[in-house]
Amino acid sequence: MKRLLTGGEAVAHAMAQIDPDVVPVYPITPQTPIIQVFSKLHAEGRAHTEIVNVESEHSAMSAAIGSALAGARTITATSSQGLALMAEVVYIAAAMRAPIVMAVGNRALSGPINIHCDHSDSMLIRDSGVIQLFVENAQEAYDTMVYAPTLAEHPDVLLPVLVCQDGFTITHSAEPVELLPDERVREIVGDYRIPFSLLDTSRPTTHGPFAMPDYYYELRHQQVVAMDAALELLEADGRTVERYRLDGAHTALVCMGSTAGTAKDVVDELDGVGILRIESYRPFPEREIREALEHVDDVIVLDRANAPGSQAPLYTELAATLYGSGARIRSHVFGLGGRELHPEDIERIIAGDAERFVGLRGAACRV
Amino acid sequence: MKRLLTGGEAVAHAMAQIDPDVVPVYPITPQTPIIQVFSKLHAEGRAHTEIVNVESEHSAMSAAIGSALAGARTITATSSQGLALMAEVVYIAAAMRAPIVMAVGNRALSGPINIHCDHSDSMLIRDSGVIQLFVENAQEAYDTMVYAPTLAEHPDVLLPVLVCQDGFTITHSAEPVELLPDERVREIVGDYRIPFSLLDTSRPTTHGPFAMPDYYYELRHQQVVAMDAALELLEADGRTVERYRLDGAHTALVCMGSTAGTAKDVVDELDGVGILRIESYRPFPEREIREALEHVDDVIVLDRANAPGSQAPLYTELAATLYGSGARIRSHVFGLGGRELHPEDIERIIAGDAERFVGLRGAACRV
Amino acid sequence: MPELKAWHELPIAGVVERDEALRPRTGAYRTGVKPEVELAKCVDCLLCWLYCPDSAIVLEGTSFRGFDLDVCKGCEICSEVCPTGAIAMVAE
Amino acid sequence: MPELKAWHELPIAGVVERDEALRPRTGAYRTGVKPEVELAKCVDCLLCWLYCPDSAIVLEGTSFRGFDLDVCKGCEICSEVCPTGAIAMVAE
Amino acid sequence: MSRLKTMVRNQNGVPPLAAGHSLCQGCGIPIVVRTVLDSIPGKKVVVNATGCLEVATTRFPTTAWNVPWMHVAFENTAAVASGVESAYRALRRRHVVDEEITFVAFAGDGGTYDIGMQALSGALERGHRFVFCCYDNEAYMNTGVQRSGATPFGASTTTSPTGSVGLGKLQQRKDMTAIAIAHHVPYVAQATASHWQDLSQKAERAGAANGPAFLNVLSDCPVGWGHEPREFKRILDAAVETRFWPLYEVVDGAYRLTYEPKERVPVEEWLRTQKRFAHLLKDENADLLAYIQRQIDEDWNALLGLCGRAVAA
Amino acid sequence: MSRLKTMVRNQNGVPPLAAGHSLCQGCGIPIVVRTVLDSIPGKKVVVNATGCLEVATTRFPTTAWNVPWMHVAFENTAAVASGVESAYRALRRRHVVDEEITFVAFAGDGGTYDIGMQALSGALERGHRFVFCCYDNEAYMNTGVQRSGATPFGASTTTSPTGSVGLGKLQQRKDMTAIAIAHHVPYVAQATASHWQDLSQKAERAGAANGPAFLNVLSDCPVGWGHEPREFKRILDAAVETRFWPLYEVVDGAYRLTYEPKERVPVEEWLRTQKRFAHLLKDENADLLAYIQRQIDEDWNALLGLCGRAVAA
Amino acid sequence: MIEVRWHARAGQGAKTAAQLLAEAMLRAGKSVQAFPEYGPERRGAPMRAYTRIDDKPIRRHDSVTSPDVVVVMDESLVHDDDVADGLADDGLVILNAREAPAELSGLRVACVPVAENVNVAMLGAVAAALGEPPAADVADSAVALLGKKVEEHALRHAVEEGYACLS
Amino acid sequence: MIEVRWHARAGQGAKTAAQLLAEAMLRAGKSVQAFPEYGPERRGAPMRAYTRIDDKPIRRHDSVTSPDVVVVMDESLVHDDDVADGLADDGLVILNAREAPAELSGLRVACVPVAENVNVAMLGAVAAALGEPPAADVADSAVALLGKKVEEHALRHAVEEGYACLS
Ligand SMILES: Cc1ncc(C[n+]2csc(CCOP(=O)(O)OP(=O)(O)O)c2C)c(N)n1
Ligand SMILES: Cc1ncc(C[n+]2csc(CCOP(=O)(O)OP(=O)(O)O)c2C)c(N)n1
Ligand code: SF4
Ligand code: SF4
Ligand code: SF4
Ligand code: SF4
Ligand code: SF4
Ligand code: SF4
Ligand SMILES: [Mg+2]
Ligand SMILES: [Mg+2]
Repeated sequence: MKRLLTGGEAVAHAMAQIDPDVVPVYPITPQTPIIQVFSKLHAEGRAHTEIVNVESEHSAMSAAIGSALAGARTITATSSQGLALMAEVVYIAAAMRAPIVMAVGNRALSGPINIHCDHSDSMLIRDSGVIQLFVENAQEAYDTMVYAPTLAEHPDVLLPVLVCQDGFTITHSAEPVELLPDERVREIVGDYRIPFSLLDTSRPTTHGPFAMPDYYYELRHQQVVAMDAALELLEADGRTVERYRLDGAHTALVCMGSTAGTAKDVVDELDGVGILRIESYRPFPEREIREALEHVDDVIVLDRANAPGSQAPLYTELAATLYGSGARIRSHVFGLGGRELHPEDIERIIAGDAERFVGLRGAACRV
Repeated sequence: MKRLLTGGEAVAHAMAQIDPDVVPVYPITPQTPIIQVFSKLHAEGRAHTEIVNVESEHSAMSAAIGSALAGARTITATSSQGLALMAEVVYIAAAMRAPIVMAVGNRALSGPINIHCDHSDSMLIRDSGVIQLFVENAQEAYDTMVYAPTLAEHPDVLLPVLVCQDGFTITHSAEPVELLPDERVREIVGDYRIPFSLLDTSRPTTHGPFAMPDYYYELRHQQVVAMDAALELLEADGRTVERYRLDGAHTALVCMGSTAGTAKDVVDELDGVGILRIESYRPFPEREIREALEHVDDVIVLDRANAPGSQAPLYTELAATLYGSGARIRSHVFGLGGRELHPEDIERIIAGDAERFVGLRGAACRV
Repeated sequence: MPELKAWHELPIAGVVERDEALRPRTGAYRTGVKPEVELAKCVDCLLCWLYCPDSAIVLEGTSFRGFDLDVCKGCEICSEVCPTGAIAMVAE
Repeated sequence: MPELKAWHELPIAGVVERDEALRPRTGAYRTGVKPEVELAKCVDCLLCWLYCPDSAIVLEGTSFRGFDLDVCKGCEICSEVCPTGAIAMVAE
Repeated sequence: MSRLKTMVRNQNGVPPLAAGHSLCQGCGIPIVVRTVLDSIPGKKVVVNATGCLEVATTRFPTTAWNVPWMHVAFENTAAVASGVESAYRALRRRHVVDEEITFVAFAGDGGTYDIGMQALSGALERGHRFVFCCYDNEAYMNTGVQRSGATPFGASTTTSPTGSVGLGKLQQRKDMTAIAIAHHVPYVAQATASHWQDLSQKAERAGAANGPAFLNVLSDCPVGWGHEPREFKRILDAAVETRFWPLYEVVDGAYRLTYEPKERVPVEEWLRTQKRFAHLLKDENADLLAYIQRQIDEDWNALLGLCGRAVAA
Repeated sequence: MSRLKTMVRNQNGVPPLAAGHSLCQGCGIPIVVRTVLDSIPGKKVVVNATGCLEVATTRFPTTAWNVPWMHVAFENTAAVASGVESAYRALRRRHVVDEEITFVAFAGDGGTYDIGMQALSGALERGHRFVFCCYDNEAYMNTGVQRSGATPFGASTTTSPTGSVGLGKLQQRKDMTAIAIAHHVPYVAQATASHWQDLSQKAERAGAANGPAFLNVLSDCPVGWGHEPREFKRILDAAVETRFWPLYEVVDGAYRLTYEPKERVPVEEWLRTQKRFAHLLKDENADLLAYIQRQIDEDWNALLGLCGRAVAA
Repeated sequence: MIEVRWHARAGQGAKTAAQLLAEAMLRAGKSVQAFPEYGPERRGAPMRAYTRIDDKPIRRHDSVTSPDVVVVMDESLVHDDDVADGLADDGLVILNAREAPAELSGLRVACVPVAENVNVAMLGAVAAALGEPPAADVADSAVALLGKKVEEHALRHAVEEGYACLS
Repeated sequence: MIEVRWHARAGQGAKTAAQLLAEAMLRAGKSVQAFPEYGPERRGAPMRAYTRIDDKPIRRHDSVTSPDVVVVMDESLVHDDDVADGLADDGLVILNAREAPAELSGLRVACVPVAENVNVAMLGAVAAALGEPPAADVADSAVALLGKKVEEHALRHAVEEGYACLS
């Protein structure tokens, strides 16, 4: 039976069902409902986790690294400034190959300070080596959260996996969600295993050594390879991209997250317009994107983030991916800091009538 | 008369000549020589700055924001983990339009921990809205440092300016440097002026308010426009790109920083191969890049940074910039964590004989 | 509600100048009751002024004059702390 | 110097297993002098063992046996702390 | 009463924090802020951490602040203040600025005890001349009442909830006042909004201190504590009378109790006023209650000792 | 001598930190590390902050560590240790791990007093069961001797250099031991590498404490302090004898001096041993010297007071 | 698709009401979505929440701009917020008041004069206006969600009271 | 371009010597570059530094792989480091020793047996080997940089001593 749950609640339920060993976490809007609901379920005995209420997000990720590499399944959650504050250690988590799962409620970065959705926080760490999966709605948030440990802990992967949902739009929006039975979730995630546990005193290991130019490059490269492995698994599981009405389409909207839902309603009414929704932003599924857009003439990339002094990030990657393909490609930025994107805006974008910065008041100086 | 100075020393001398009001700073290799030499000059009475020896880089940038917006010319310096730790507030410095100058000694990000050069630290904050100027040698480091306040404090700009030099390769390498007379430097930088000083009690102002979806987008957009203004100034000052032997070239190497020097020695011996050195990485001079490479058939982008699970960042931006141009474009990653790039490597790259990850031991799994 | 402005009409970085700032009318937060004074009982002790979280007590010099109901949120603190019982909460 | 390895030959994340780790021979740090013991004077107090920063004092059980000059850096601490003057620094 | 008149005069018709903010009905924070700022004569410049106070007073394009005010982020208030104060010193030396200004930083307990602790500690070590005022409402309120280092033992919050196996927060509160004192700065005090004269005097001394000063001010939160706004004073008084929150100051290392409750009031008098403590008063939790009382008694005796006072056996 | 033999036995032929590291000739750090680890019986797991110790013991593919060891970054040692210890508790509950393990975190003064302070404070508040050992060499040595919160007043470092207008560091050192004590954890102690029995006993107590324990251990740095490696013991002894670095412990709030210098040795005896203090002994800086001595005397008296001892007037 | 907008003061339970309606509709086999608007304003400030109801899966994730039904839980909000904003042409305003104020003249307004458990009563009224779900189902949802805090019979009574006003 | 590699133990002043040579060459109108190698190793560990000298501006910024001259400031390094690594075919090794050890047989080795101010003496020897700059200029550079720490006549003497060994 479906239950009415917000994306945040759905993920918290997934966490309780996974029942991780350790959850180090720090509150921040719009992630907070996740940890609050999880804490409540925990207080009711529904999870047996060591919750570590750390004093900052930098420490949340640091504790998560320690715990994951000590041999404990570890989940955390954050948003925006939290992700920015822990950025340094997010890179290190990936490099130390700590298979942490992190629920992210995407939110605009300061400044100015704002609590609503955009994807600038995820973009900030796009080179960090962590896997980032973007979901469209609460159900997908739940499903992906249950899936995440299996990907993170896969012996060829062993990387942090971020399950990214749009702040408020998904985290705080109640929708029907079908939960799996607890046993099924335990079965899916199975036991936690890593190659070297710090607590294995019979085989003492040194984690996090110092690397000079003679070895840094090679050690770093292992992450590139792990990402490739993750991409293969995601491809096999059909979790890289969603192709919506792309068969025979001349125009494709490329986007991530909850906006895809709104866009689907729009393209259902149009001929020859489809949607390519990027589910796996990292690893970036270049090959599949190229395939999916092979016969498309017009590619419209919707970025919910910006890069002052350059082009928007998703657009830039799409252009690089499609380089030499002959398709026309357009960039639109939208929804920064929670600015709404309505179906009419999407219609205008498709029609070519929209400004580059959709919904911005005042003419953009840069075209 | 030229003096033998490392890039770090040269920048420290520029700082003493600028004699900023406040320097909040935290030590980190390879930036440290900058602040050490500056501290020594200060102890000898050559600068009259309030040096604030903060307890972390997060606080260094935070104090810099407070000081710059209180009406004091402010300079700081950092590298690598320092830049990563302050990333959250780097975004905010840009958004609050604090014209801070920051000397960066570029260094690889952990993990594993490494102290040598690559550009991953600068890449981490490429969407933050700060200006990033990359220099090739110690002389340019000095010149750019003297120039930086004028750009940062320009009324149409008012953004932080980062002067990025390759860690060790430039920061610790002694080269002949011509210093300007002190008075000339004072003249160039002039007085410090900002539109709203926090200390102006006669006109109380609220800095750093909370913005809801109704205003966040517009406030953010101001930074985009400021970046555009900076680009115009940089173009006018000839500080965006260096075109080296590009006239009539069929092949162009695109790179940043000290590597360009090594590459110049190589292409001097070749016909039809030129170099496009990006000096202004942010703002990214798209138009000039397109122009400079208009007649080039082969574009080879050298990235001293990587993005596991995607393409290298500079390559991605070049591809987006040249999208539709017809030029062939190739990506090479090199020099991570201080791995050397010798002239022979560059020759192999140009000849098409090099691996995608130049100098990596072991076959890359990803092509 | 005032018209929303375009980016170029906004002050740099959203700096708000005191003298140009909008001040929301938080009187709308009240939920049915408002404070009322019996001036005769007031001894100008200023405790209501001190404790009012919303700076809604109007003074003249150092004398109590009344409430700024545009902003008073009706929290009842003034009425609780008034030593002479001069303030009562009454239905709007 | 050992051959440098390729990325796929390295342990994941550079985790170093104790039993497979290389141990640098830091004896090369010595700058002309090395410790020498006059065993007759030694009372097995173990202070040299305790204070040697480089774990270069070789014991057998709890008795002093000698120096591991492969790693001794020649800091002279042992010779300073030896209560019986059993250790002297001598030219290499 | 003359202190109150001085405060009115200091305010000079323009409250530093004006009406028009969107803090909850009856929130204690603005009372703390105004009392502190009005007690310091002369010009003031405020730096503010992310939290209820900041979010609810500066929704663009509004502001409730009549004094210069700056917010940068959550964890760096003391660092921002360090920068502002250093700029002030540099500019005064150069005669660009010529007036006396007192710098006051406000942060919640989260922005002080937890995520803002390091920046504060660094600023105290460096000796910047500013007042750091923590309005301590004992939880992260802005994000919906999560436990902080300041949350007292046993309190229920959304991250230390009660439930079939949950008993509220299981750790003691961090003793931030003691930590500030251990920094050996010229002035440290613990105060509360309800004891306004005491708070006002402390704010004045803090502002006049020749170096960093730290004020830890207990401030109620009707929403997070679970009480009616009007109970504000009664509840904070109970915190003081039960010795849960002693009022004292440390001037250049010398401790002084600034108010002494007449008699030993059992801690229940404090706990029963708020929903967050409700479970502690249940019979099955009598041991927790006893533990809390014991802790308070011990802390009080230790404090009396530090104040050079005989301790009742 | 039996304590030393126990240590040898604890080590069991395998020093926790082995030879083959690239710390400087005569560096005091490994002495601290081995003494601490060898004094704690049973299995140990080490977490280490960035700094000389970390950088110089783990150049890939080498390691000098014979115990499980983890480094993540500079500022988060206590947070990493919190995670490891929480994992341990979770895994023990699930019987995945069944042995007793003591967790020891090592960080320099920079990684403790300054950038690592907040993570430490949070871990102390949460009550993780681990020993945090600061090897305090009074500056950022790994990056070339910059001043830290631990650098004493007057010391010359590369960021508090002497010069025509520079007099060394102008602030007092942060009193980190006092700050740790103010966290009211079960065990806090101040020690030094040269007084090994004292240090060893403290490490043993710290390891056995039922909650967080903090050790602040003065450790010399020939390079940064400016002295010959062999002078190690003489110099650290001077720190103790001049009362610059008192040896004491606080067990569940109770202070105890663990060593009392026989007589009052003037602070010059400590200062003159190191180049970083050379300028303080010049005639023109006599006032600085007097100030330093006064400060030491005051602190010592305050400490005696806390230890419940009569203070000489 | 039916879109409902709820106006209330923060703390009055509009978010809960929006969710309860969705919950009841979900039980009745509909697709639903419910979400509030968030800002820095606190207890007492005017706020909005939304419910979407449809027969096919709801995929859009933008805010509601032209509601079919507007519910106003506190009469005073008529002055403090633009409650008629974007109301669909044949839209209905359900107001907690004895009679419709002048501000709303020209609109289709139904009054629900209740004083206790306002959000639940308004919920009943909305169900009546929409013709589904049945009052009993609404009450079941309310009891399931709020039963721990409010007495069951009070909740059922509130639903009925609201329902009655519009049926 | 002439490339010189300096071998020493950390703390012996190789970085300074590399810079001094560059400084003296700069005074003589050359283009120069001087830089050390950095690692986690501390005082006492073998380390390297480099000097590049050319008539035209030096632009390359890679490390030196095939030095023309290798300077070994401490004889024992011959065992601890591969001092001949990449040495140019006609390259010269200048060694602080009485006589060349067996390890270096087959190479062109010049011995400079000095005990005091080794780095400065070796600098003098390099200048002699390169034929420029004149000993007096080298000494001036040394005095300018080190004059505060070491007595002038000692520095001049060291330069001459080194210079003499190779002239
Ligand atoms: C780095 C970072 N982490 C988390 C947040 C989210 N956040 C904003 S305010 C706040 C709680 C503030 O608590 P406190 O300091 O006690 O102030 P109060 O809300 O009680 O006024 C939190 C967790 C943030 N803004 N930045
Ligand atoms: C975020 C960050 N900032 C700065 C550094 C550079 N850094 C590494 S170690 C170190 C100094 C360490 O000092 P301390 O903790 O006292 O240890 P010591 O070097 O004295 O052993 C610094 C500044 C870093 N690694 N990370
Ligand atoms: S009711 Fe509250 S807000 Fe209104 S005047 Fe009284 S104290 Fe102020
Ligand atoms: S508290 Fe009462 S007596 Fe005092 S000023 Fe206010 S109304 Fe008058
Ligand atoms: S000289 Fe130093 S390193 Fe060598 S054995 Fe003695 S104490 Fe150890
Ligand atoms: S210190 Fe001296 S007496 Fe003691 S064990 Fe060592 S050599 Fe023997
Ligand atoms: S939540 Fe609490 S602290 Fe925040 S504004 Fe409301 S009453 Fe004040
Ligand atoms: S610099 Fe100092 S602390 Fe670091 S290894 Fe050398 S002697 Fe030890
Ligand atoms: Mg709080
Ligand atoms: Mg140190």
